[in-house]
Amino acid sequence: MDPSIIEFIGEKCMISIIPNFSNEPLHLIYGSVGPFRAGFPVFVPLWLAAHLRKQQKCRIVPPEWMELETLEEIKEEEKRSKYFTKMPSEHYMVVAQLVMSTSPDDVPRCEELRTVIKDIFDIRESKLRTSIDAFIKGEGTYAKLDNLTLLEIHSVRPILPYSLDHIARYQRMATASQRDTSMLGLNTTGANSGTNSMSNSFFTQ
Amino acid sequence: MSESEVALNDQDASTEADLAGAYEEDDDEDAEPITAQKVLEILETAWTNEMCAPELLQHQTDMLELMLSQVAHMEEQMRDLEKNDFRYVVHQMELERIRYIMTSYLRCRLQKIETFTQHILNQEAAREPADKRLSPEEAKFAQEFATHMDEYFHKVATQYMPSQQRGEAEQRIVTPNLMSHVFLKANVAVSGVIVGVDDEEVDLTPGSQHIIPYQLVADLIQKNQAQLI
Amino acid sequence: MSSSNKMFGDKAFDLLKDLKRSSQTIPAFDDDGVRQVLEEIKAIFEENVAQASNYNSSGDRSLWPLLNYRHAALQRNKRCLLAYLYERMQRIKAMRWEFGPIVPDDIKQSLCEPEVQLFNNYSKSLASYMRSVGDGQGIDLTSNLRPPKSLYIEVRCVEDYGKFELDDGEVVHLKKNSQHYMPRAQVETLVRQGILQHIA
Amino acid sequence: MNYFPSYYSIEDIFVTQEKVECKVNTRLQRMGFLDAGSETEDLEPGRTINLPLWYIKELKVNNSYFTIAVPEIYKNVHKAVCEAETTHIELGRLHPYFYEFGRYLTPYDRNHVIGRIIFETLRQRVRHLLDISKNDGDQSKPEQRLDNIESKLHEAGVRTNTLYVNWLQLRGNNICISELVQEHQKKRKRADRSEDEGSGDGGSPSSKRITL
Repeated sequence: MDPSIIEFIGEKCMISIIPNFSNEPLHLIYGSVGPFRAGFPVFVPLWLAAHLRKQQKCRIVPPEWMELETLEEIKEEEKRSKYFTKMPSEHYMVVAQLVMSTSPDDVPRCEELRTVIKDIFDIRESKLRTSIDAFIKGEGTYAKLDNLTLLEIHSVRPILPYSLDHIARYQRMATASQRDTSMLGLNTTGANSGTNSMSNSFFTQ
Repeated sequence: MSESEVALNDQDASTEADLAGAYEEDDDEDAEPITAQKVLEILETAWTNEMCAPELLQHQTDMLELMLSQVAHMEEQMRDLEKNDFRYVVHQMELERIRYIMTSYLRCRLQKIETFTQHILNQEAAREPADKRLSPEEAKFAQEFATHMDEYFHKVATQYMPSQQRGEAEQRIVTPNLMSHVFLKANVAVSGVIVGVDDEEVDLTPGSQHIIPYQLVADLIQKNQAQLI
Repeated sequence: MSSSNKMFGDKAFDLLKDLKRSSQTIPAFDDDGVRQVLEEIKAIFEENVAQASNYNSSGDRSLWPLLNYRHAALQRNKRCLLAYLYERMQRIKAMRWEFGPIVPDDIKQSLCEPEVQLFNNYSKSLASYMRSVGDGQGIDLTSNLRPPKSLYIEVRCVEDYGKFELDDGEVVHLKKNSQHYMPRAQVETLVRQGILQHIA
Repeated sequence: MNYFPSYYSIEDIFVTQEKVECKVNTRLQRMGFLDAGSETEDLEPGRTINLPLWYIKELKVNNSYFTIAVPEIYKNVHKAVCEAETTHIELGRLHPYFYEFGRYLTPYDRNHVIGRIIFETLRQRVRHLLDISKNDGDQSKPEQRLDNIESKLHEAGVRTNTLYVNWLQLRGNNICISELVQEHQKKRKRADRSEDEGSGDGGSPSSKRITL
């Protein structure tokens, strides 16, 4: 899944806006939204908030974690901890990206926030790198990835799972050849793993 | 409120009702009727699972039909609304999102059907009607696709070749790598999941995330105890 | 053994090598190449049959390894040839999704007759599948290819296209370099076909 | 989709086109043509010849016809593997299909080393692949540095990286022209240009196609 799909999924999470118009509640398929009362905050999906903000129909209320002090703390904690710490939102990067690009002036000290969030993302990316290394060295075929958000997981995709697939294939090959030296198949689960021996198979009319 | 606005609003409220009605007879009486929201949720999970799974998963024809009729119903509702009417724009945006999920989901399945055609057809033949992976429409397409491919191969080459050997047909079947590594998220607690080639076991806590060969968790996904991310 | 026994399979492999190296949408169908490979397969097969019958009658096993090798060469030729067709089929299918149901003439010239039929069969089968989805309600899988961002997009016309009618009946004149603010879903195909360019 | 060899995979056909060094053990009647270095009608025992993998892999591992020689490249890498120093080996130069070719030869290796070598080599190099796909500063041509499997993984890494860089910089969510249509248009422009210059056969290589 490339980032635009992860953004599409992340856009579903709710965010508070302050509309400058009023309207009855809307019964969308995924659920109801509103009622909208000018000047009063209301929760809407992020994709709708971004659209309304671009049309200057509302102001976006940044989520409570999107402020400098909280983010600095998260950054320090992330630096300190060997493991991935829990992020304030499952889609913190998508929310940050959308809110700050659609309505920078709704977000106090927006530029500073942008850098802190990017730092947090970079710290976690390099932590992901080193944990991958340990994981591969440990000959594991399984690993826990708690607290990693979707966007971070997909930043090493498909190269990580593809590499693990090949490593596993060659591992199976190495152990299989230790056990028996039967004739070769294309691959153990592949089409003709049972390539029949030559002598009896050819051109039976 | 203008006449059409009234129509739209109480119409909105009724969409839940008639959708439920449409689904009543299939479900037993006590199960509360499925809401449009639930159908969308099921389709979204099926979509992400399908995109991440190496093999074709079970089809969701019923959910798809319900959602398609719900989308058509919504569009019908909005036909007489102004293009820049706030409600028209918001509903239209949501419908675009839902259309994207459905088309992306079906395209992803189609790609697997076109790549593993014979493998899927062979497995389908051995499956009970309830466990079918292909929807009726997909089954027809898969059969046609296999025929067209054979026709092409036959006309250009195989008719001029000596007859097939025993085992040659199997040799040409393209199969998925079921040991492909996938990213998994546990929906519920699952204990005693074999995770290693050496039968090492692990308990999954709800919400936990893992990277693991697909085959070891295929049934968890089918039973919705876990999903692919 | 009349025919000269050379290292079989090279011709079939070259067929595949040329196809893989060509970055074109699809290179011309190699009629001669395919025919030569089929002839080699036929020649190997006929001699193997002759040799096998003399083995059955005389029981002389001395030519067994040669028979073995020749059979492997025959299978190799088959595999290369079928892989050549399989790869071409992938590209022909891709054209349906990229160009739509009509293939540009100059590309069609690269296809042999069975390949034109393959394209048309695939296109028909895909169209009837799309119509049948959802108990006949139908869905167009060739649109909504990317996650939707905004309902309307700013586009510029790359070439004269003439009149284009929107779902609501409104008609837009698409003249070269004219710019429009149009519904994304309805113009997506025109952008992919290179008629419109998505600017904002 | 990840590379997974099947009957139709072109890479697997390329791998099995590779030659394997074999020593002939018994006289093989009328197979002299396989021995480029001699004119004899039969294949004489004791000769060392190169045979295509697509033939070798159809024979039983303990067949009496040939003894398969384990290629040097795997022995050379063995030392580096033990010292976990494989990251900077230019694998593509050793063999374009280092892993897959080695996989096929594994059963023929008496002391069962190749299987382990290719498994360990890839394991050690994946971290390196991840890093270079993020910031590929190393200018030496990739074909030398990486084998076929690795360059596929590297490409996948670079693709993801580009998508992320574009996404973080808010680029790349416009709908764009389909690649095939674009390529076709470029070819068409080249052909028209060679038509205008009246250079007949000049212009694009594919201009032998008559533009009606």
